[in-house]
Amino acid sequence: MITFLVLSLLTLVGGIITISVRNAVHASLGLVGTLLMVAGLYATLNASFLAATQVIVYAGAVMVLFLFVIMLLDANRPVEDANPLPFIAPLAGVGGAILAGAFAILAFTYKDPRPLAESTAALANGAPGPVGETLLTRFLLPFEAVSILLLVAVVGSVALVQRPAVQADPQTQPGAARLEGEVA
Amino acid sequence: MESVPTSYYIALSGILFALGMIGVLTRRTAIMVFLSVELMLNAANLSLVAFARAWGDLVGQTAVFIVMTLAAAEVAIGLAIIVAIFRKRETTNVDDLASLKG
Amino acid sequence: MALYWLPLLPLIGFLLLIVGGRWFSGTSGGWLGSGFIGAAFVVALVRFFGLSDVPAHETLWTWLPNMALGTGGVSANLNVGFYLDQLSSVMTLVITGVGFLIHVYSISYMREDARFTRFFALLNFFVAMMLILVLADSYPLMFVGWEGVGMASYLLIGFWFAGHKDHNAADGVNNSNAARKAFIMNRIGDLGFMLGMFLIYKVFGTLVIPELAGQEGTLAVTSRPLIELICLFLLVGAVGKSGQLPLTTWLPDAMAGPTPVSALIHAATMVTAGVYLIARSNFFYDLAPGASMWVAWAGGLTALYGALSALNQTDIKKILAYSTVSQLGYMFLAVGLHSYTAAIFHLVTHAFFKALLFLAAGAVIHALHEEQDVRKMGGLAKSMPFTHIVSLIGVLAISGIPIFAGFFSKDGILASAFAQNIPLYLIGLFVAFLTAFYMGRWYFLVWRGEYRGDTKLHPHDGDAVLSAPLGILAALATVGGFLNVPSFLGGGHVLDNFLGRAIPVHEHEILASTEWLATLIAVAVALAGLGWAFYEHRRRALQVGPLGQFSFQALYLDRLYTAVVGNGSKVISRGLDTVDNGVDGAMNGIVSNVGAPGWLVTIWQSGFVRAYALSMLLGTALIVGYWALKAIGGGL
Amino acid sequence: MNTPLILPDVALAPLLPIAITLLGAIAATLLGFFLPRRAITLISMVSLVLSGVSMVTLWNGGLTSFGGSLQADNVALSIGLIILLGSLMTLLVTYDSAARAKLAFPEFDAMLMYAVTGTLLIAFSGDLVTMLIGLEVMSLSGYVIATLQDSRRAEEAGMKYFLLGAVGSAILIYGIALVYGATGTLSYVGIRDATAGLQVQNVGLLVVGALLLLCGFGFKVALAPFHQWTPDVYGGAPTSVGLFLSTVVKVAAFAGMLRVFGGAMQNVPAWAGVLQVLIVATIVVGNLGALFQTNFKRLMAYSAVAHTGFLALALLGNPATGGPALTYYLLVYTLMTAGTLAVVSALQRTEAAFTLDDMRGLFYRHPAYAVALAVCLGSLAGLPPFAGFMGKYLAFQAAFQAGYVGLTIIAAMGSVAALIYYLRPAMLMFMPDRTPAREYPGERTPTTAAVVIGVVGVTVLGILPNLAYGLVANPAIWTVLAGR
Repeated sequence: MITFLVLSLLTLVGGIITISVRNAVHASLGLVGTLLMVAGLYATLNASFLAATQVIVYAGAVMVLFLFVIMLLDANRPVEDANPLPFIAPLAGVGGAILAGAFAILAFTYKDPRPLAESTAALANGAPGPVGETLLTRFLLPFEAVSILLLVAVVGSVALVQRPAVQADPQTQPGAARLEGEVA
Repeated sequence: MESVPTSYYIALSGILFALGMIGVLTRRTAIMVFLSVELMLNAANLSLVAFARAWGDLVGQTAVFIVMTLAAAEVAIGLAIIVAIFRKRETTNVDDLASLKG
Repeated sequence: MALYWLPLLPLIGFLLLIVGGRWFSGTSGGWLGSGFIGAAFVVALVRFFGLSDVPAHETLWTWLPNMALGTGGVSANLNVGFYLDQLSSVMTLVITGVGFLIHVYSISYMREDARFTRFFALLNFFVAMMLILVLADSYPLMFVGWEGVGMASYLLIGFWFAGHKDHNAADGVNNSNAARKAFIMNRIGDLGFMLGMFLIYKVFGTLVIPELAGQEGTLAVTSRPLIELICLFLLVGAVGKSGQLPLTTWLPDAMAGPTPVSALIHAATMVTAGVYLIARSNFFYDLAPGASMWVAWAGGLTALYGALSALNQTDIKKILAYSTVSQLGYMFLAVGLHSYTAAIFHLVTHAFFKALLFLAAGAVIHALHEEQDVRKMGGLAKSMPFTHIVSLIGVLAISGIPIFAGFFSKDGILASAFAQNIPLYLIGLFVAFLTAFYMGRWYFLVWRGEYRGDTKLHPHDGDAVLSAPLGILAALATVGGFLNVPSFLGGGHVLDNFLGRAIPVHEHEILASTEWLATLIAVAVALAGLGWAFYEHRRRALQVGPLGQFSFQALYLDRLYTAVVGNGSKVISRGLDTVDNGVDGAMNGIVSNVGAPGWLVTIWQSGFVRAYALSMLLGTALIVGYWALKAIGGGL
Repeated sequence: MNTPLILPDVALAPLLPIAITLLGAIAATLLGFFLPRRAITLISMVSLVLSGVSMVTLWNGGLTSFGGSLQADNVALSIGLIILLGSLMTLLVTYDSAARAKLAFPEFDAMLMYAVTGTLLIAFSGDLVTMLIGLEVMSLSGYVIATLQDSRRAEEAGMKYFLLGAVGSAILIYGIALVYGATGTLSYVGIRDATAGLQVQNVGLLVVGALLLLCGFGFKVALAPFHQWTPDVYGGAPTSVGLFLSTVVKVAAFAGMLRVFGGAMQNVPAWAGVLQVLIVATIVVGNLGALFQTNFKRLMAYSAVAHTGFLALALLGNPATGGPALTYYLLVYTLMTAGTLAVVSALQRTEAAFTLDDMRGLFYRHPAYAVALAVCLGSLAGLPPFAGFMGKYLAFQAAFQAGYVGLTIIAAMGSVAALIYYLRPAMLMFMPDRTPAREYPGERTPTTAAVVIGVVGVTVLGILPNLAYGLVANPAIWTVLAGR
C-alpha cells in the first residue's frame, strides 16, 4: 500500500510538473518521471514485462524523440505573448475537477469481479511468455494490423517533413497551381 | 504483500486523465499540448492494467502494448506535423493558428 | 392510355423547355408547353370516360422498402403507383383543363418577359407535380407531389426575383421574400404531413391509401385518440398547403408572382391540395369527429378572416387573394362536416370562377401597364367591354347569384352546415354576405364610375389568345353549377352521385321547404351584399372600405406573428431577412448582422484550437459528471 | 512452458478486401519511386475495384476470422462498398485536381490508400482493439493528407485536426479501458453477452465507458460539441481531402458506432439518452452555422455536421430498421457530398475556394456543372425525388418508430431550416450575371466522372431506392452486428 501511495504521489507530481512548468524541457522531464512511476505501478500490478517496456520504449525512446524535437525547434522558450483566451484556464480547472471527481467516485464504486488473490495468480506475473502468447493468439489480427499503423507513421512522417516535389502533369497550366494567400 | 484494491488505481488514473485534460487546455505550444495527451493515454493504460489484474486476464495487459505502439505512431506523425509547421511559421504556439474560423 | 402519361407529358414538356430553352424562340416554347398540357387533358378525358365502378390502380415500380402490406400482413415494398377513382379523375380534369387555359393565356400575358420559356417550363413542372399529387396511391408518393408543387410555387412566386421590367429592385426583394415565406410556411405544414405518415405507418403498417381504406376492421378497432392524432397531423399539412389559419399569411403575399401563377397555383389547384388530402383521407376523418370539428372550425374561421381582410384591400389581386383564402375556408368547412362532395364541388366551381377573376385582373393589370391599385382604376367597362363582361360573370358566380356556378356549390356547403352546425352556418352566411360586398366593391371600383388613373394610358381588351381562355372560363363559371343541381331544385345531384362511388356521401335530412328557405336567405344575403356595395359606390365611399385599417392590415395577423413569434425569435427573423437580402446581392449585410444565434455559432468557432478542445472536454466532463452524480444517487 | 502455440482460425478470404487495399497502398508507396503520379492513382483505383469485387464475392458468406476479430458479414461488406465508392470518387477527383492542389506526388495516394485500409478495418472489426487500430490508421493518414499540401491553410487545418484528434482518441481509449473493466472483454460479442442480462456488476463504469466511447466517436463523426474541427479542417484542407474526410472517414466512423452501439452495447443504458441530446445540439449548431457561411466549402462542412445529426438519428432506432436506414443514408450522403465537392474541385481556381458570390450566374457559364450542383444540393436539402429525401425519411422513421418522437420533430424542423442555405446557392447559380468566367478552365474529365457518379447515383437511388436498400433491408443481417 505504501509503495502504491508513494508511486501514485510521484506520478501525480510528475503530471502536475508536465502541465504547469513553463520550460518545455523541464515539463517533458516531468513527464518522464510520471512514465517511470507508472512503470512502477505496472510492476505492482503484476505486469512485469509491461513495466520494462514502459521504461524502455515509452520513457526511453518516445520521450527522447520529444526532447529532440523540443531542442530542434528551440521550443523550450516559454510563450510570452498575451493569452488570447484568458477564460480557458479557469474553465479547464472546473472541467478537470469535475472529471477527476467523477472518475474518483466511479472508481470507488468498482467491485472486483473475482477475488484479487485468485486473479493475480492467473496473470502469471505478466511475464513475457504468456503476454506474447496472448499477443499471438487472441490479438493476432490487431498485432498484424499494428504493423500497418507503423508503416503509416513512417511513410507519413517522412512525407511531411521532407515534402515531396510536386510532379508536373502534362495538362497542368503553369500558373494554375499557385495558391492564394501563399507567402513565398 | 497485501494487494492494493483496484479502485485506488482507477481513481489515480482518472485524476491523471483529468490532469492531462487540463494540460491540453492550458499549455500553449503544440508540443506541450501533445505531451498532455500522452498523459491521458498513460492514464488509460494504467486503468487497463489495473483491470487486467482485476479480471485475472492478460487481454488487458496486451491491449496496453497495442496502445503504446499506437501512441508511438501518433508521436511520430504529430512531431512531423509540428516540425513541418515550424519550418514555415517559426512558431509552435497553437494560438497563432487561428486564421480559419467563423 | 396508361395513367403515367398524365404526369409524364407535362414532365417531358418541363425537361424539353428547361434543357433546350435556347432552341425555342418567340412564343414557340409557350405553345409547346400548352400543347403538352392539352395532351394531358385529352388523356384525362379519355380516362374519365373510361372510368368504371372499380378504381384504376396501376403500379409502376418498386419504390420504398417495407412500407406496404403484402399478402398475409407481412410487410412488402411500397410501389410507385397511380390510382384513379372518381375523385382523382375530377381533379385531373380540373388541373389539366384549367391549367391548359391558363397556359394559353400566359402565352399572351408573358410575351414580353425575358425568360418566357423558363416560365412555361416551371408551369409544366407544376402541373406534373400536381398530377402526381392527386394520382398518388400512397401517402409518400403524394408527398413527393406535395413537395414538388411547393417547390414550383416557390420558384414561380419568386419568378420576378431580380426586378421586373418596370419594377424596381426592392420589388425583386419583396418577391423573393414572398417566395421564401410561402416555402417555409408550407414546410411547417409538411412537417405535420410527415408526422402523420409516420404515425399511420406505425399504427397500420402501410401507407397505401386503398389498402388503408380497405382496412375497415382495423380502423374500427384502432383507438380513437390515435386516429384523431393522425387526422390532426394531416390537418397541419393541409392547413399549410391551403393557407388556412393559422398558416394563412403566405397566401396573400404569394400574389407577388405573375398573375397566371396566382390563377393556377394560388387559386385553382395547389391551394386546394389540402382539401383534396382531407377528402382523400375521408376514411380517417369519418372516424375522428374531434379532428373533423377542428377542420371545420379552421375552415369557418379562415373564411371569416379572409372575407374581413378582403373588405378594404386596394390591390386588385390582394382582394382576390383574400377572397381565395375565404373560399378555401368554405371548402375546409365542408370537408370538416364530412360533406366531401360539396367541398369538391365548390373546389371545381371555385377553380372556374377564381381563375377567371384572376385572369381578368391580369388583363386589367396588363392594360394599365402594371397598375394594381383599384383606387386608380374605374370606368374600364367602356374601354374593355369583353373583359368587363367576363368579370361580371365571375363576380356574380362568386357572390352566389342563382344560375351561376358559385350559387349551387356554396348553397351545398351552407345546407350541410345548416343541418349539422348552426354556428358554422351563421358564419358561412355572414361570409357570403361579406363576399358579395367585397366582390361588388371590386367590381364597381374597377369597372364602373370614372377612370381615376393615369390619363395617358389607353386601356383596351387583350388579343384573342388572352381573351379566349377568359371566354371559356366565363362559360364554365356560368354553367358549371349545373353539374350538381340539388334535388329540391329538380336536379339529380349528378356530381354527388358520381363522386359518391369513390367517397362517402352523407345525406342530410332536411325538409325541402326548409331547404328552399335556406337558399332564399343565401340569395337574399348575396343580393344585400352586392346592394350595399352599389350603395356605397353611389356615395363614392368605396375607395376606403369598411373596417378601415383593421381590414387593410388583414386583421393584423402578420403583425401579430411578427410581434409574438418575432419577439422570441426576432433575431432569427432578422437573420433570415439578411439571408433573404443575400439572395439579391447584399451578402455583405450578413457580416454586419451580429447578434443572431447563428453568429453565436460563428463566434464559438473562434479559430483557436484550444477553444475547440475546451468545448470537447467540457462536453465530456458534463456528460461524465452527470452520470457520476447519478451513480452516487444510486440511480443506476 | 513448451505447450505449442494454438493459433486462432486464420482464414484469408474475409481478409481479402482489406489485404487488397493494403497491397494497393504498399504498391503506391514503393512504385512511387519509379512511376509518375497518375500511374499510381490508376493502380490505386484498380486495387479499390478489385477489393470491391472481392467484397461482392464474399456477400452473404458471413465469414469470420481470427477468432471473431474480423467479421466479413453483410454489414461490413455493404459499408465497405460505400467506403470504396467514396474513395474511388476521391481518387477520380484527385486524378486531375491534385496537380492544381499541389498534391501531385505518389505519397499522397499512398496515404489515401492507407486511410482506406484503416476505414475498412473499422467496418470489418469484431473487437474494440481492432476497431481502435483501424480508427488510428485512418486518423493518422487523415492527419497527414490534411497537412500534406504546402500551404499555410492546410497546415493549420492539419494541426488542428491532429491535436483535437489525439485528444479524441485518448478519450476513446479511456472509454475502451473502462468498458473492459466493467465487462472483462474487448470483443463485441463478449460485451454484448456480458451486458445482456441484468446482473452487470459495475454498471456505473460500463455506462461511463460507453459515454466516453460516445464522446470519442462523437469527435470522429463530428457531433456537437465535438464538431468544431470540421469547418476548419474541411475548409482549410484541399477540396479533395475535404471530400475524403467528410465522406469516407465519416462513413467509417459511423460503421464503428454502428458496431459498438448498435451491436455490442445495445443493452447498455444511458448512451441513447446522451446521444439524443448530442443530436439535437448537432442539428441546431450545424444548421445555424451553415446559415451564415459565405464560403461554400465551409458551408458544406457545417452541412456535414448537420447531416451527422440526421445520420446519428438512425443509430437510435432499433438496429433492424435503423441499420439499413443508416447504411442507405450513408451511401446517399457519400454520393451527394462527394458530387458537390467534386463540382467545387472542378471549378475552383484556388483552394481557398468558392464563395457564394462566385456561384452567381454559374448556370450561364457552366450549365452542366450548375445543374449537377443543383441536383446534389437539392438532394442534400432532402427534396424529393432525390435520394437525400429518402435517406432522411428512413432515418426519421427509424427514430420515430423507436419512440423518439420529439427528437424526430426537432430533426425535421432542422431539415426545414436547412433548405434556406441549400437553396440560396442553388438560386444564385441561376441568376443572370454578366461577369466573365472565373472558373478553372483546364482539363478535368475524371472529376467530371465523379460528378456524374454522384448525380446519377442520387437521382437513380431516389427513384429506385430499393436498388441499394433492398440489399440491406433484411433484418436478419442486423441481428448479428456484434457477431454470432
